[in-house]
Amino acid sequence: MRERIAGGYDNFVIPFMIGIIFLLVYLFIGLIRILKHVPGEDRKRLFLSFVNPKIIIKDLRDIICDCLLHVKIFKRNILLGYMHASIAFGWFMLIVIGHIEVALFVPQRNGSLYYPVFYRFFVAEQNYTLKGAFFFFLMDFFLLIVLGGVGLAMYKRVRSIAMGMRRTTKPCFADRVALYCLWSIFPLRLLAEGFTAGISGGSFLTKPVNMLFANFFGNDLNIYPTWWAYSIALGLFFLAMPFSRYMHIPTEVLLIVMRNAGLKVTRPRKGFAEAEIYSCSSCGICLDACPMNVQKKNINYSSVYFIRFLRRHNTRKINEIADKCLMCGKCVVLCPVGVESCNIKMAQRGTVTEKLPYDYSYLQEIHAPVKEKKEKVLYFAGCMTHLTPSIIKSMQKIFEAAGEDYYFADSDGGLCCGRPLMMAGKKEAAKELIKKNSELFMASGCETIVLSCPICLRVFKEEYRLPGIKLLHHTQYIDSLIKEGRISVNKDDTSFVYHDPCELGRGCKIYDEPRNVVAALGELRHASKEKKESICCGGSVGSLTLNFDDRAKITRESIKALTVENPDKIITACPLCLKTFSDQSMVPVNDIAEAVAEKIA
Amino acid sequence: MNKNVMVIGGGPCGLEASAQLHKMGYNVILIEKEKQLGGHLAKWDRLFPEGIEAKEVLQPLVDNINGVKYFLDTEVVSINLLDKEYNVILSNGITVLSKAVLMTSGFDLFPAEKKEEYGYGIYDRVITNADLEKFFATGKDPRVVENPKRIGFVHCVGSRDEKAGNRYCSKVCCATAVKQACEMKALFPDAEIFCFYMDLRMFGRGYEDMYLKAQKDYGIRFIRGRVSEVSETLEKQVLVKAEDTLSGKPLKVTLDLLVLMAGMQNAKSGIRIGEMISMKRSDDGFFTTKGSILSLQECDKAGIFYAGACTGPKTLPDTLNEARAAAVSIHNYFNKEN
Amino acid sequence: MIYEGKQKIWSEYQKEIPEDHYFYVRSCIRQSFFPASEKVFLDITRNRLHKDFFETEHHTTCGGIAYHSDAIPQETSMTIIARQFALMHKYGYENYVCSCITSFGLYTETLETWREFPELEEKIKENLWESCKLEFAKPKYLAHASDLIYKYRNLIASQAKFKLIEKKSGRPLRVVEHIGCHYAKMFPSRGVGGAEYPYVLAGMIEAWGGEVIDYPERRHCCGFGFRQYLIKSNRGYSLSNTHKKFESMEPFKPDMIITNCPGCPYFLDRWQYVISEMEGKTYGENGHGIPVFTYEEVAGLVMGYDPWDLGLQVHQVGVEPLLDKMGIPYDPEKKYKGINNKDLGRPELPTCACL
Amino acid sequence: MDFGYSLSPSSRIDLDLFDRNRFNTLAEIEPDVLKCMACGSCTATCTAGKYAKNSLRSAILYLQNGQDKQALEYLKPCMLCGKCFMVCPRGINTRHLILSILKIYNNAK
Repeated sequence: MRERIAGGYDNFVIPFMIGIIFLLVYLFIGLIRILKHVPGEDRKRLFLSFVNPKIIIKDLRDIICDCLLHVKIFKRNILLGYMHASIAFGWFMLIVIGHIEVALFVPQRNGSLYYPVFYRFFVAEQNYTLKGAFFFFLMDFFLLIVLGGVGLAMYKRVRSIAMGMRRTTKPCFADRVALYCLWSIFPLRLLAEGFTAGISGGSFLTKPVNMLFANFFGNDLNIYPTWWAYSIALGLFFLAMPFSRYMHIPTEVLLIVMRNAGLKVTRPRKGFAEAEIYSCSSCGICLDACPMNVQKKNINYSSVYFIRFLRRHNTRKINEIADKCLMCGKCVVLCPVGVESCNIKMAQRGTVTEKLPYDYSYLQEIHAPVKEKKEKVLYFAGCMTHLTPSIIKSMQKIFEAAGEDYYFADSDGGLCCGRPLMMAGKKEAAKELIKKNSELFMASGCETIVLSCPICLRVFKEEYRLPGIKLLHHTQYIDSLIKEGRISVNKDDTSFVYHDPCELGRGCKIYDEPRNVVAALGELRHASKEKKESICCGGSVGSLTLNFDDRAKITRESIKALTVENPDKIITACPLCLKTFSDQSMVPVNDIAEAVAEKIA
Repeated sequence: MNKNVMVIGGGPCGLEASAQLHKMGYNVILIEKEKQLGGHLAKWDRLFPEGIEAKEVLQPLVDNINGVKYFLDTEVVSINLLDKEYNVILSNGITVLSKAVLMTSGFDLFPAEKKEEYGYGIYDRVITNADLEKFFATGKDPRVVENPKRIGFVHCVGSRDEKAGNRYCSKVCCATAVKQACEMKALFPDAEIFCFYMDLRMFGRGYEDMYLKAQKDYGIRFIRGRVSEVSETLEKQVLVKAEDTLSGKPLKVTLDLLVLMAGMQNAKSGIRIGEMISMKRSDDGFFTTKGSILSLQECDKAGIFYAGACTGPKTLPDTLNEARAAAVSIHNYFNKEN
Repeated sequence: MIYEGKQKIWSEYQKEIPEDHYFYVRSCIRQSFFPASEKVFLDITRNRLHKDFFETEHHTTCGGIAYHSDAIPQETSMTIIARQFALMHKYGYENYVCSCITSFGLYTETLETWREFPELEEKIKENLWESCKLEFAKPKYLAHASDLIYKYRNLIASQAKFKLIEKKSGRPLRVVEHIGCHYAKMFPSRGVGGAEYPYVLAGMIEAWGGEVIDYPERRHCCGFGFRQYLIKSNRGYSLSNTHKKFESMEPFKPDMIITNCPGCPYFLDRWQYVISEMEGKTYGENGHGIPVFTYEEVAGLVMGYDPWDLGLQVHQVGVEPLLDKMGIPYDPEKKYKGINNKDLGRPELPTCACL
Repeated sequence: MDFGYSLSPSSRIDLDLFDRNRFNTLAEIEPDVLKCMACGSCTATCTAGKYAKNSLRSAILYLQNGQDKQALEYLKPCMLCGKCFMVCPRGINTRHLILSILKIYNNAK
């Protein structure tokens, strides 16, 4: 191997160099900006994570799995996963191997930005070596893989359903520019390397191409235009990247590092949130995930468009989408990048609602009741459960059957848990309620709190500090009662389907206990979408603006998904779901507590 | 024996009953004191809840009485029972011997000037529901200013009011007020419109929808409180006082137009005829029917029948149903006798 | 305003008022605050119009203030009233006329009550005999003194020296008429013109050349309200009531106010001063108040009595601008001079008075 | 001068003071506000209502009566729990309505 071009430079690298330098500067400034807007405490946490081996390993694993191999997408759809992995991993390997080649064969060019990229232009093959052939083979191999990925990507544009996506996003202008550049980069690279393969050498892909071209076009004059074109495609891609969805490629690395360091969204547009926003790849998986998509007009309220408007600073649209979202969290768990769009939306709501007046001075008048007995178990039904008294009655029956010595904390109504306020963006107001409630619970002297409302449970788990108190949803509690043999239920041949309430399933990751309980009552059937893919009932207090009719459509869709296997009964575990379903469903709907209480032996 | 049936009153009720009886083969004689048929319906512009034009309803009713003998501008001079038949002498000199007499004498609107505190006939900007209908039909009423900014509707004027002598609900005024309020809003989109009500009685099919529409689409403001007094300001506007009972506070508002929803009373002309043969009337002034559920069309005097608003406030569909029911009752009466 | 509409109502609320021969009863408040008004009434009726009006020093209060302040029970006030009627009967009169609206209302109320509950009338009859040994009688006709001035309004107009007209321009004066609440609000048929649009004062104003002002709060009480004024902690209510009336009549620019009740001229007059002290606001022209008169005072002015003989110097709001307007001559020197040129003293804070 | 008593402020509702423009702004964002028929369900079920004066029904009424400040007082104790949304017979999106009222009338006098 020797250098073919003296000085190791040619003018055609200029477009590439402009692009890559622009991109690097942009990324550097962006990084500084994000770090500047991250609260000091978080910044400290981030820097500390770089010296924590555990986190470093996690960072590396996540980057390889998520950014290169796209494991999450593989899990969703193999073809889609392969498409992403082949382009990302293949390209990554091309870059890495390019650098290795430079380091091995022309070490004097180490550190040059363009040299590894245009390696084949600058070198000439002198003699065949096994080592050289090996690298040539690797390069051609990965190029083939990438080309395969690009081919799939083009096919996906035409028929997305083949990759398991019913809907895809509408690309914006910068997206289109970057997309077409990306499509053309690797075919152009093949052309360029193919034309040059006679001189620089090549392997199973580039050599045949070279021979084919030599037969058709003859002379080597075609070398220059193709290398120029390749360089221009690369340069344009890098120039368009910051303004396109492909910004997610570099940003995702930062997001992984920051997330693993334990950072949280505090402001909707700046700091950590900015890393989240630019990590969105606009893939559109959230379009299919969003329960609002039952109506075509509401597809525009999906997270991907929310983030797109955030990038464009379109405040009116941002607020409109932020307010509309049901906060069911499905788009978050399915997002291949893991963008916490719900948190960003809550922060966005906060920009409007945090300023609004409130007056909770009455909290001072509320005191923990003086009681002689200190029950170990405290039952907190929650506001909404008071609208479904059958759940309360059933729980009382279950407590009695289990011989539990319990205290019904909000038998006469209690304070709100604060979650609805959090979801409305009023964090400061929520804190007051959280503080008061925590005080009351700590004063009760209980060891376990059993909750009937998943909305409460979630905020209790995430925001309350209740040292020494175990938090259980009543599904978990009943499950443990059955397992411990404290209650027994009569199983019969009734068939059930279980609906995962958003806040209980995706919110608190409780999927199995309710299913155990239902299985103990009868036959558990499946829904077409369940567990983390379960569809919101439509009653969510998460949405601020979704109107009654739109909600009803979601409810019907959710019921449709639940009843695919014709169960006798729909079982849910949230008072809000129960109330929402009951209004619409032809199949009887029960809370898990009701179903258990009915069959208690 | 002749098959004469005397129908007194040529409003929608008398028209429908006459047409039905005529179809059954009776010899119907219909009299009307006014110079035209149609009663109040002829003076109304549009009907709730859909806002159908009154004439669209009236015209078929009038067309249907083809073949019925009717006399306009005619009143009953005397009526008495002669051996199972009523001898009716009319003001046009004709005497009719009729086995059955159907009273479809209908209602009078409560004279709004009797509610002195509302200042009807005294203040320049106070009109009644009937005046407003006339305004809708003709577009002319000097009391309706150009582009009124605020318009009020007072429900229950002369209804549910012991002081006015009428304790009963006139049934149709709530729906009429809501209908008229919407029409005024459509005419004057800049106007704010208030309805002062005690209870909103939206009992009929489509009425509640009309109410919701009035709130949602027309932005009509409903104030739960009865207007207690009305005064005139220097600018000839009317200052209205009421209690907003929902907040328990007295309330005042200055309006450019106040519409009084005059209720129903038994028609004076009907009462006059009733007195000639001592037809019983209840405390509310309307004729007493033989039964309150089973025999609503009959008088306790054999051969006298009732239909429509002379036995209490009724909506137009109710009235037309009664007209048909009365025709059947009369038919049965004839058959039983023969 | 549609005048014909009002006329229609007035025609429905006319009462037959006997021409002559009345037993006259004074008012507690008026004797104290506007003694000249009652004097002028008797002077006009007896000496100018030559009617028979009899009065006796033996009559007492009707008990109205105590009754409305919950100080005495109804039975007590009825017995007092029965005594008054008995006095009338004793002196041979059948027509009873009182100077006070509160009394008029109470007499009407009492007579109606006796009509509804004859057993109560029997009881009062006994009470009267037991306490006074007087024979029970009921008046054939009960009138308020303003009814009579209304009745004689055209007679008075025919003898008028002045009219309710601005002399300079010939413009009719804008007059607010304020009717005492107890005149017709309780029994609309007992008042001339009914309760909604009373005609008793409006008739005088029209007959004497003025223009009646109808303003939104015309029905409102003057603010006395017995318990509202008499208890100091409630007095703000009384004041606020009057304030509301003045705020409402202000845009109509009234030249004067005429009243037919003892409390009304007092409160409409004095509260103007209090409001001007508290809020710095006056409702008449040039920073003055609106002068307030009793109907007798106005009748007296029209007939040419000397303003100071009518007791106008005891008003809080100065009357001089109005006298000037009407062209009535007066001697400013004599304003605060009583009988035999005795000095009456001067108001300490004459904010609304002009001198 | 102190007389020992004073003019009492009028407790009367004066619809002539009603701020129509501001209310229209609200109704544009929240057309639901017009749908309230004052049934009182929201107030009856209110979680905060147990402890403080909190009533969306009253607040809407106060707004319509031109008493904006009082309206806010009836909404400030709200915890946005959403029970009222579940019980409203007219399907009014109560929570957002409350937020919008607070937003639009925040500087009410």
